[in-house]
Amino acid sequence: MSAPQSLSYRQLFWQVMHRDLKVAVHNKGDILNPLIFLVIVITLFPLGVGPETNLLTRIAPGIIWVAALLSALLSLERLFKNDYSDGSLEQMLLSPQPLFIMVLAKISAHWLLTGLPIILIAPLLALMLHMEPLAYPALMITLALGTPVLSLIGAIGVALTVGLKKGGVLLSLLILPLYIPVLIFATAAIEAAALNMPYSGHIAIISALLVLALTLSPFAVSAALRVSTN
Amino acid sequence: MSAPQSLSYRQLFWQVMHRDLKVAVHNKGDILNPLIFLVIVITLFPLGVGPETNLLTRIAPGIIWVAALLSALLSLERLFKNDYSDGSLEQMLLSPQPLFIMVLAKISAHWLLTGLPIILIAPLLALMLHMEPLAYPALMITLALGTPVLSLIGAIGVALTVGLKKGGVLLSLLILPLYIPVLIFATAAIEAAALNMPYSGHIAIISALLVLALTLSPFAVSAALRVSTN
Amino acid sequence: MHFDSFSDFIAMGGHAFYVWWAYGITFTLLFTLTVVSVRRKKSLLKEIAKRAQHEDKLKQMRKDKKTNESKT
Amino acid sequence: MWKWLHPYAKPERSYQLASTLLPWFAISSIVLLVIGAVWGLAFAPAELYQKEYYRIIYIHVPSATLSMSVYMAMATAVLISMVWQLKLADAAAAAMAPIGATLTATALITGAIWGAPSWGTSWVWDARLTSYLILLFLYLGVIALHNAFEDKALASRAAGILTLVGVVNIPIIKYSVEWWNTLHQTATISKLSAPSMSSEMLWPLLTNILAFALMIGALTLIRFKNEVLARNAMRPWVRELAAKVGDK
Amino acid sequence: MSSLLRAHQLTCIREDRVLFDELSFTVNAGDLIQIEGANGAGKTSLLRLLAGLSLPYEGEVRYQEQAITKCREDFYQDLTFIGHLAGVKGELTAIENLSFSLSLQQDNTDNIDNAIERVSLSGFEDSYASHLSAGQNRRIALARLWQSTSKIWILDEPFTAIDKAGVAQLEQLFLDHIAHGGAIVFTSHQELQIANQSAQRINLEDLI
Amino acid sequence: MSSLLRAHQLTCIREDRVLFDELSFTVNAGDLIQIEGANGAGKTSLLRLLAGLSLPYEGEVRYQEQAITKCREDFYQDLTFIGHLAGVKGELTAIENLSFSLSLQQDNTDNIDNAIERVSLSGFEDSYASHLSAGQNRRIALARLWQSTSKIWILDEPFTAIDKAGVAQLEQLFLDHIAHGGAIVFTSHQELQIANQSAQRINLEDLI
Ligand code: HEM
Ligand SMILES: Nc1ncnc2c1ncn2[C@@H]1O[C@H](COP(=O)(O)OP(=O)(O)OP(=O)(O)O)[C@@H](O)[C@H]1O
Ligand SMILES: Nc1ncnc2c1ncn2[C@@H]1O[C@H](COP(=O)(O)OP(=O)(O)OP(=O)(O)O)[C@@H](O)[C@H]1O
Ligand SMILES: [Mg+2]
Ligand SMILES: [Mg+2]
Repeated sequence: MSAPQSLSYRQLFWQVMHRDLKVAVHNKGDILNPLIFLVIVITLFPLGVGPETNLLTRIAPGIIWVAALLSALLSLERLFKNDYSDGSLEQMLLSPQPLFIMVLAKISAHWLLTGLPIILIAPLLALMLHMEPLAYPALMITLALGTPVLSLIGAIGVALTVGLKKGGVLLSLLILPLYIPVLIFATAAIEAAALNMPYSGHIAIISALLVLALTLSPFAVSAALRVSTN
Repeated sequence: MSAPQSLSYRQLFWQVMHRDLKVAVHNKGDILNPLIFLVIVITLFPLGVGPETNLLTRIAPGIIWVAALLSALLSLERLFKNDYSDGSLEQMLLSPQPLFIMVLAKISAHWLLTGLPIILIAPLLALMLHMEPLAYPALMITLALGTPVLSLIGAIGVALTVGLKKGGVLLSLLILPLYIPVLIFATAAIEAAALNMPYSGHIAIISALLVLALTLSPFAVSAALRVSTN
Repeated sequence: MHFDSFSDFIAMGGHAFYVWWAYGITFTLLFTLTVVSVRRKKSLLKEIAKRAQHEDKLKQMRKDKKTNESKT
Repeated sequence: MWKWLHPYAKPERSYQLASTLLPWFAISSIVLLVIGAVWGLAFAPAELYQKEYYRIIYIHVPSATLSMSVYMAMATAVLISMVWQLKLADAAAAAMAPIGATLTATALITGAIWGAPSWGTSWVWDARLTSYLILLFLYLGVIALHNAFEDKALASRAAGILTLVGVVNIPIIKYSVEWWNTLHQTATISKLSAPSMSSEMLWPLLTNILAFALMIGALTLIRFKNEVLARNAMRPWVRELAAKVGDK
Repeated sequence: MSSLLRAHQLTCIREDRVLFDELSFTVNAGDLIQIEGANGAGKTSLLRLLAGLSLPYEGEVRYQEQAITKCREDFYQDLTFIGHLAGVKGELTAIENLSFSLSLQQDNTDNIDNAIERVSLSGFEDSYASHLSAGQNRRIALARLWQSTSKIWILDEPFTAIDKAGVAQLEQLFLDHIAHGGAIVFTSHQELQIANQSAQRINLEDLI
Repeated sequence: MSSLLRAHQLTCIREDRVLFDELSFTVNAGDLIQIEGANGAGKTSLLRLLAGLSLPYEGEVRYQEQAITKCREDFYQDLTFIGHLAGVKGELTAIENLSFSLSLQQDNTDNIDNAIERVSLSGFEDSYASHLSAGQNRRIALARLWQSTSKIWILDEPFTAIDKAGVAQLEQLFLDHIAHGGAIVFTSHQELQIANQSAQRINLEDLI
């Protein structure tokens, strides 16, 4: 029924993602900053809680994950806000191309810029917090599966609030509750690993969350964008 | 030398502050949301580190203070960003009135909207984290003296980054290091109080920081604003 | 009746504080919600009436303006 | 379903229907609330392990159970509005959110008060309590979104998306007890909710649950009427109603 | 011949103020329609309704006799909309901006240099848009029109910030487009040559 | 009589491109000066230099024969600047916006209703600016001019988004202002009545 398509879905995906990455590279900081934020937050905790090794070992998984969560949250605001205020979001909504693919491309770019660096630097942070060595693989696996979920779910919240002046803090109210399951299962898995217990059950649940988010989120985001630019 | 002033400094201060509060009231959420963010962050920690009462008691002061810090950070972005992008910051710079008073008024409004609510809800959060009852007065005093410092120092960072597209995360890089002294002395004071030791030395240092920030920050912010709107 | 006397009932076996606070807060919250909901109707209708008047005023003004223009 | 609903899909008709239903719900819920409260507070027998403070159960359990039902009802309304483009379902969903939030808050507070004497602490970070706190956040998020948009129709569509996404959390709230090593809560619950619970205690509890349900119905009707008015401010029949109030 | 775009009994209400009520009109191939009205009359609101960016309180917009909500993809294949906001990213160069928006719209991406030259941005192709002036930014957005393959153009004050030479060029482009079977709906507060010659006018103030 | 404002050998360089070089001119009481030039010629850059919002590469701007960086307060007492951005807050009502910007400028805050009426916003006083159209927002910013007590007005495309009736009113206001000893420096791409009659023109393109 639709007219012949000059761009395949894959091309469209790459093009949108490429653009977002280019914008981030131009704002050089965008690439480094989520990382630096993470490092700073991780540094604040030993300062706030005190430097005892045992205590830090206990709370390390929780702190790393909470910091990852907040870092995702902080960087999420950018996801659609700039596009909204300069009018290019409007242009995307008016494109004959399927919106959910563009949305997925933008979310992927966001993950590449925020989720991936967190995974890469996590071992270092774990070292700083004296995390139990046994738990390292679990930390990496949960981050690898969990951070995409953060980007995907967060995008829904951003899309809902993009037309509003309030942004930031309303966003946290909307999506932090949805982040909690990821947080719980991820830290539970790491703690199980630290005690040398099996944690594949937790990993399975996080994977399920990822699949669910991956299939639902692009559509929820598309619908939300149409509402909030109205 | 200057022309007769139709507005006294005090009037100017009130007028600017009143305007910012009015904007916040219109965005109803603005008043409640920093609070809600705080509550949510405080909720995340027990979820991340596990529910043991002893552990929570140990880390409660650190968590509350780190959360207060992040909440201030998140809400700070709003301080000049909107004024910049709609052009009203430009108008303030072009006003014959002294800029540092307007800046001080804006910072005060920010503190009323974010710092004060934190102080008011702190006892409840402390209760949820099973904080040592002896430490409550210290918590309240450090928050009362420390949160204005957060707003004052944060404003400098915001003023420096307001003309840049990057915002959020660069900001944290600039000001979180400056927040560290406040964090260290505040949590040290609370921990001392929990052990029933004297903590007036810490309080004195925080007060000194407050006085310093109060005298220097408005001028630093004014200068920074002139640079970043160039 | 489970309690022997009214004062026993009030005392709740020494746990009056908890029981009465719980019931008190619950019913206060629910009552407040009810009152707010009921009152909302009136304020809403007032708002609507005000806006209707405002709209009439605007229409009137536009009409006046047009007649003025056609005169000149 | 559609055919049956349709006659009431006109805002004015459903407004009137709500008005006729309201007194029945209001009166019966008030009567049952009074009966339930007196029965629970004064006539139900004491409990073996817990002292008189167990009587908090008569408000804690109804608000706790029903608050989740309200969320599901809200989600259903959203779904109806999306599938059948029924704007009135949006009004119903918007009406329910604050009611659910209030009930959740009530359950939290009464639970906390109850916990003080029975567990010796009013808050523990256990599965049920924490996940229930999440439910409150979800409600607050939906309400915040409703308030954030000026246009009611848009607000409903936005809040609707969040409501549906949040449904994923409901089973997590329900089953978190099993997924997560919980502390005090489960023991207490099984003790009371086991068949061993005497019928003398069960009946007042059921009465209270019914009373709360009816009260929720009444509140929903009141708020639903307000929402219908706000969403149809342009219609002549609303204007007439408004003019009457304006004159007074 | 069937109409390209049809407004069917559109009602728009903002803040309880009726901007227009049961407005119907048809856009056929070859039409150049100027929406007129004072500030706040509802021009932008009407154009956003026509483009499907917002939903009418009542009535519907039809593309080839089908409600646009039912045939989004086909309609957007045939629509170019430029609103008050230019949709130009400051972090990208002029040419990157243009080629991205063209490929979004599935327009002709060959020969982009030509479009850049038409809007007098030669020499600025590789400047970041944030380093260009208000009018140059607007020109980046308008450059799309020279490459456009869609029939329907909806333009909200396209001449804002454009200098006189630029306005004349645009007017010529408009005439070419309608001569080739396109249709244009636009608003403008400026006095235009073409408006007097070939445009139909819809005045929103006369409607209520 | 000494000049009000003097541009002294201003040089502006952006991205290695010289926009104007050693530009000098004087603004006296009673002057109406239109800065002309194509898109990207440097009009906005010049106006921002004049207002002291950015610093020139070389040269200086003088207010009553004193560098403006040395007498900010006095200069700003006597200056009203309206740029591309309107400086209007969407969260405040029209009247709140106006009275705040007036008091910032230490202008006349009596009789604000009159200014509101002058820009045809009566009936919208209490609407939030975010609920008003592009032109109505612009009008809120312009309303200041009717209450202004400052002599020098620097206006960057003041007529953007304003309808024809509004433009005519503004032109009349300009004439009144210069007749009362004020001075106006402005830019505009539109054809204006007053420009032909009473304006001096500075064409940036002729300068290099
Ligand atoms: C802040 C504290 C508390 C919270 C948030 C809370 C939450 C809940 C929730 C959500 C339910 C409904 C479960 C369902 O319908 O599936 C519930 C039921 C119940 N709660 Fe609590 N509760 C709290 C404290 C307590 C305390 C202290 C007790 C008694 C010692 C208690 C006793 C019960 C009982 C007996 C039920 C009914 C169990 C059943 O039939 O499933 N709760 N509570
Ligand atoms: N932020 C900036 N950084 C670097 N160069 C800039 C910047 N802004 C403008 N320029 C350069 O300065 C030139 C003049 O810009 P300016 O905004 O002054 O033009 P203008 O005459 O106001 O044009 P218009 O009519 O489009 O508003 C532009 O061509 C651009 O190359
Ligand atoms: N976001 C909004 N919310 C509520 N009302 C609005 C909103 N935007 C516009 N309006 C109302 O709709 C009316 C028409 O606005 P619109 O933007 O369509 O006007 P316009 O004809 O494009 O005017 P202009 O010539 O100034 O661009 C305005 O008078 C305003 O009262
Ligand atoms: Mg418009
Ligand atoms: Mg310019």
